[in-house]
Amino acid sequence: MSVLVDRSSRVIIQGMTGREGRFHTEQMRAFGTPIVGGVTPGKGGQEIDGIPLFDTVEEAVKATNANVTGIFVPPPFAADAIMEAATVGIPLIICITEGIPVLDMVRARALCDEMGVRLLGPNCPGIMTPGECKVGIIPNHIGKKGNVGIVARSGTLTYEVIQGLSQAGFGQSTAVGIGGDPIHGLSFTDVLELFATDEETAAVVLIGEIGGSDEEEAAAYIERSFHKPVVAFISGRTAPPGKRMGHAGAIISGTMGSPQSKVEALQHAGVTVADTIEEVVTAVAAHVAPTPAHIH
Amino acid sequence: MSVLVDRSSRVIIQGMTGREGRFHTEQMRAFGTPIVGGVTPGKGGQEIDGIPLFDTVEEAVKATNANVTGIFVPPPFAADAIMEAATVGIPLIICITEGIPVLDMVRARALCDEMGVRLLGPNCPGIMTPGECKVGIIPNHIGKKGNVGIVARSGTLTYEVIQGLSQAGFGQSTAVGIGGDPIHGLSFTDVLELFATDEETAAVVLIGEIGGSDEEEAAAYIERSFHKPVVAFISGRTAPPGKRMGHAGAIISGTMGSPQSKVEALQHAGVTVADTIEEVVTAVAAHVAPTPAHIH
Amino acid sequence: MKLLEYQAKEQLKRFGITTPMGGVARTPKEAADWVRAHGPAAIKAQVPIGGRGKAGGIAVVKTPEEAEREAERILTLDIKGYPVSVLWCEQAVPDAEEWYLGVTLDRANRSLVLMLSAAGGMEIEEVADTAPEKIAKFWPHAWRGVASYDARGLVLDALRHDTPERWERRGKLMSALTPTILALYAAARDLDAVTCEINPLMITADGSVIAADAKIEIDESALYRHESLHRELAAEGGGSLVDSDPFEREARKRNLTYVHLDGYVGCIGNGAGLVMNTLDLVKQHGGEPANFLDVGGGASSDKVKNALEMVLMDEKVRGIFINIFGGITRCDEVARGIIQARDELHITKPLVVRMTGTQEEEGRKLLREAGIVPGTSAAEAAEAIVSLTRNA
Amino acid sequence: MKLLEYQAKEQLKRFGITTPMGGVARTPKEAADWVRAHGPAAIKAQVPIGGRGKAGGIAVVKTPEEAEREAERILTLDIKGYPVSVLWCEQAVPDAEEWYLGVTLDRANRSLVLMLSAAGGMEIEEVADTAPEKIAKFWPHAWRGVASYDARGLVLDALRHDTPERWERRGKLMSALTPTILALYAAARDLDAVTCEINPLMITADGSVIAADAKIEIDESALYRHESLHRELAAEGGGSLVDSDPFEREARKRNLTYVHLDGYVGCIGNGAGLVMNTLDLVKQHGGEPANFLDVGGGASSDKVKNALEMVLMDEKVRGIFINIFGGITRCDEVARGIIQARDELHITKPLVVRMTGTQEEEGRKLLREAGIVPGTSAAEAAEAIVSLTRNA
Repeated sequence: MSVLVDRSSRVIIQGMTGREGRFHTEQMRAFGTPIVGGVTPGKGGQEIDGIPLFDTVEEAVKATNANVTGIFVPPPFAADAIMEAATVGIPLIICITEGIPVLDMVRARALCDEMGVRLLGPNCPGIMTPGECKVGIIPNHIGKKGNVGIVARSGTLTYEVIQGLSQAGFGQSTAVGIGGDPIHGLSFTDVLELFATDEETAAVVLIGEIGGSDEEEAAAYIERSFHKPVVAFISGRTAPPGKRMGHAGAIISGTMGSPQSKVEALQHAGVTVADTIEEVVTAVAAHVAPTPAHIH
Repeated sequence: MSVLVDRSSRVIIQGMTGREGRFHTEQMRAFGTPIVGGVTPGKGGQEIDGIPLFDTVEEAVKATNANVTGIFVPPPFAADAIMEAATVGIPLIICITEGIPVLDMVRARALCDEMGVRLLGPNCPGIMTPGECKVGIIPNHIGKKGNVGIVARSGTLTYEVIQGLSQAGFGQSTAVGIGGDPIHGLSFTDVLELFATDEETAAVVLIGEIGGSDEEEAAAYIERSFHKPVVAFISGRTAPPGKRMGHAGAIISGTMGSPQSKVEALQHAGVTVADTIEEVVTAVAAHVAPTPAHIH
Repeated sequence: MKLLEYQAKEQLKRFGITTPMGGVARTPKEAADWVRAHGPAAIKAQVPIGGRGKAGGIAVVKTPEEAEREAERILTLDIKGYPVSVLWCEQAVPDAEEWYLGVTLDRANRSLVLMLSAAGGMEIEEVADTAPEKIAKFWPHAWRGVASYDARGLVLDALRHDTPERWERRGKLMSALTPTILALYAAARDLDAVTCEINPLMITADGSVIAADAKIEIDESALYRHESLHRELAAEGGGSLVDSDPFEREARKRNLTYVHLDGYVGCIGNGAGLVMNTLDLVKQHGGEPANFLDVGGGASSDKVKNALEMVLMDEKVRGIFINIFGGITRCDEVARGIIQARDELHITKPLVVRMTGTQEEEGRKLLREAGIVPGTSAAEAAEAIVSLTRNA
Repeated sequence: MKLLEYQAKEQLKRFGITTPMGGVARTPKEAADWVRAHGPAAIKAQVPIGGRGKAGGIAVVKTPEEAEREAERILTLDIKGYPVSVLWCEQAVPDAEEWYLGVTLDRANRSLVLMLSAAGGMEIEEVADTAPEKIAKFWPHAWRGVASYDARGLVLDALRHDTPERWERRGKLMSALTPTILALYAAARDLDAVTCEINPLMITADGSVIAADAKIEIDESALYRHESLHRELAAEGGGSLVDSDPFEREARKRNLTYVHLDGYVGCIGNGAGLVMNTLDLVKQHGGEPANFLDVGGGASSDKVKNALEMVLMDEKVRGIFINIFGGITRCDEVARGIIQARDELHITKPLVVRMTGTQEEEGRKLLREAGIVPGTSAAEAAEAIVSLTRNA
């Protein structure tokens, strides 16, 4: 078991013929991800490295029965790509693209909700279930199969934690990068809910950062109804508060978003909050046993 | 029984303090319609002729449990009034206003569908169930309780038919004016479906006119599954075809909309198509008995 | 409100659609000047109706002298009732594929509909009849409108029944057409247009997309939202605001819904259905209606008077049939208008009034007191007016 | 991108919001001329930050002489790091109620949010703390936006906890405020603004609604859709594009995400989370970061070189810590940038590189060949750079 993706996933890549799309499609295949098609308007009928291309998401899904899409298209077109996938009803949409206009994302996210599909990202590293399936840009070699779930806002810190855990002998069930954009898809809480019922996940590492209130909401959820051990890390604790203009943001966010607010909320929920990535690994070790060496 | 409205309806009027709204509210009350409130922003808390006023539809519904609204607000604000009622979830919205921009109605109608509420009109005379409830502007004295259902596009021809039937001794179950605007709510077919299961309706008069394809669709429905006698009348049969510009309309409508197309479709469905209002009455007489005098 | 070609093109340009360079000319000299400044051109009559090419309303000219001569000729034309008073001088579009792109209201689907075809040009209606699969359609979501992928899907659909060569070029065609498709929808939405059409839409060898002709019709009910456009178009000569019939022109000024016909019975009523039926009744009784005039719902006495004055401008009118079934219209208000009109306009021609519905007691009383005998049956009233006017 | 007050007001005007008459002045003479032509005015420093009133950046003047004197004074000010170079001269708004109206992004609700309060003026944040019920909120539907009834509902909600006198006037207040509410939402939507704020929004006795101050911040990711606005604002003096810190100004020109800090360890990484963590690590090991610099995902070697050059402009920097965990970023690409920068910029200060992730073998090999020893553990690298720079 794992969450969101596994060896039975059928993945298409939107923007597969672009520079990043092509490179990371190769990486994903090398990882073992079942990539069943790519979408590039105008290139339908062609193949790239043996993967069939389609003009539209609709045609790709009809032909391949895909149930996951990874989006690598440039920012001006990425929200549209999400919406194209949502209208076709692909149940899991993973958008890697960074720099999508925020009001585009307000509309795209609303459409995903309306269509009842899950969105991960944008501006996220994607997802990795070691040994089974990776969609996105997490480096292939750092993961190790195991029973620690990871959910993180920052892409690069996701890698740090995966690597840190793997090197210390702790494998991962699934690592999920939810992305740092103001408007995004799955939240910490959404992913925690999935880990809650995933038999293969014994403990969860949550990597937050300053800004927003996702961490506070996750803390409330954990306190209410999450029963597995959680280790958290909040980055940006020494960063100076950003300059801001106008009052509107402050009225809305109040004291939410500060590192103190997040750390306190998590600690109050019984979460171990680590000060460094190394401490994350130590804290995980207090809850679960290292993954036996024969599993990967 | 009857369709859509009866003595148990709880009706509010949006735009009750305007000239038309106020006059016709009086008329409706004189008819016996249970008017439970009016909506005029800024006048909430006041009363007019003993009817409580509210600032918003939401407040009106909360306070009165209204389940029907009649809209008498001017055209620039009418689509908004429909949408306000739709978002509150009033199950039957009757819009009398004439001259609403058509693209406003595209959006308003879509929202009504999304919210699962029924819209009647706009640019319609409303609805009358003689002896029980009237919402709209059909003259009070012309109706008579009975078992003929009426559904019509033209307002004034609705009156003609009600009057013609009443004078000849044929009462009505419910008369429904669906309105003549290009984008409107309930169609002929929607209303026929209601009459199909209404025990008190023994026969139906359908009053169409040139343009659009509502009549053709109704004919197809009647042929497929409507089992009560239907008498139809199509107005504008001698009118010259309107001047039109561009091809787009013709591509979409083709030959739909001509009086011949409508008459033929209806006759093919077994409907008696009358040439005059008088003939409508004669044709009804062939199917149902006059309403006994003691009923009104 | 129908816009003239050049007005429509100015609007499309605002939304980012490419149109050929051109200029307005109202005299042969202005046309010659334009050609002198800009070179060879098509001189096109600006009339709000199709078929001007066949009627000689378009000339392709190379020199200023030719332009002057052709402009002079076209400015004397009357195309289907529309005298030509404005010309549009426009640079020729290089040889290109002729596509069709339009957006219009689709009543049956309660939505706008976008239509695209690679078989554009004059004969698009014929294509719709004989090869409807060549016209691709897309129904924009009422709120979400058209997304890029919708536009690309429309292009793909238009090409599915086209040549394999064009299908191979679909990547480039999608890129080329998508911005124009999105812009045309935005134009229709923001202008409250019930029709917005580009035919032909030229696609040149280098992938440029150019609107070679354009038609826009704006929803009259929404004109209040476009007052400055309305004023501007009216000020620019108002060609599009002019109806071909002088009576209809007058009626538009008076804000009346009026259609001029060939008969002699003036017809006035409240509500389009009722007026159409009034015309039908007159015909059924052997008379010929002179017009259609709907005073609409809730007409004031002034409007009724205005309507009577309008109908009487047509000297063929021998008598007037006023058919009122009051709903939102109040019979007393109408009666006052009739009486006022009769007295102030000194109407001596036969006047048959059928009046029933809201406030009918009050209205009929007013009429009777003024010496006008109101009827209640429309059929009887129709019979009366026909017998009074048939041999007048 | 933060607009200056006068730029924000020009945008709001385009959407139909009333603003006081005013003009830009860049010299004391221009301020005097404006007052000579238009009468008494407020002279306001144009800086993209709040609190200018308390900093002496606003003067109310009656005469041209006074205007000249005050303008001269204000033009010498530096308000929280922003030197004043542009003034806005504006007619005084008559005594009026001061409301607050704003729209901003609400991350938690994944939506824009409109906020309205009758308790406007300077202290609105305090109101938010102490009497949050006085700030009414409405979350526009992602596709449907704001309807008139939504706007009226917002006004009613804002008045529910206000005085009975104002509640009685709610009919007029709804009519007066609705167009401004709809316009502000349209402005935010069409300008891709993440904040669009009017404070105070003046409501005069005669019911006029006037934006007395305005703040707009446009989503940087959406600037490509507003190129002409961007250019225009930049051309107009570009006050809003100027950061208060000279290094940050330079970084903006170079298109780098850079925040200047007080320490001596230059920090570069890929991804905001990683860079923040890099700063945290430097601090934890006893060092002081000189800056935050995120080269983002998928950085090219040129960008890396550009980043190194930027960091070295700060002479307080004693050494640089480059922390790369490649995902979409490729280590070989970054390595090439580092080597190029070192060679071309002749960097002699300590350079500690931690490099792992996508293409790490290739990247590390390149570094080693160029004589740079890459680390793999961020903590060890942090320790190394701190020990190399602490006493340098």
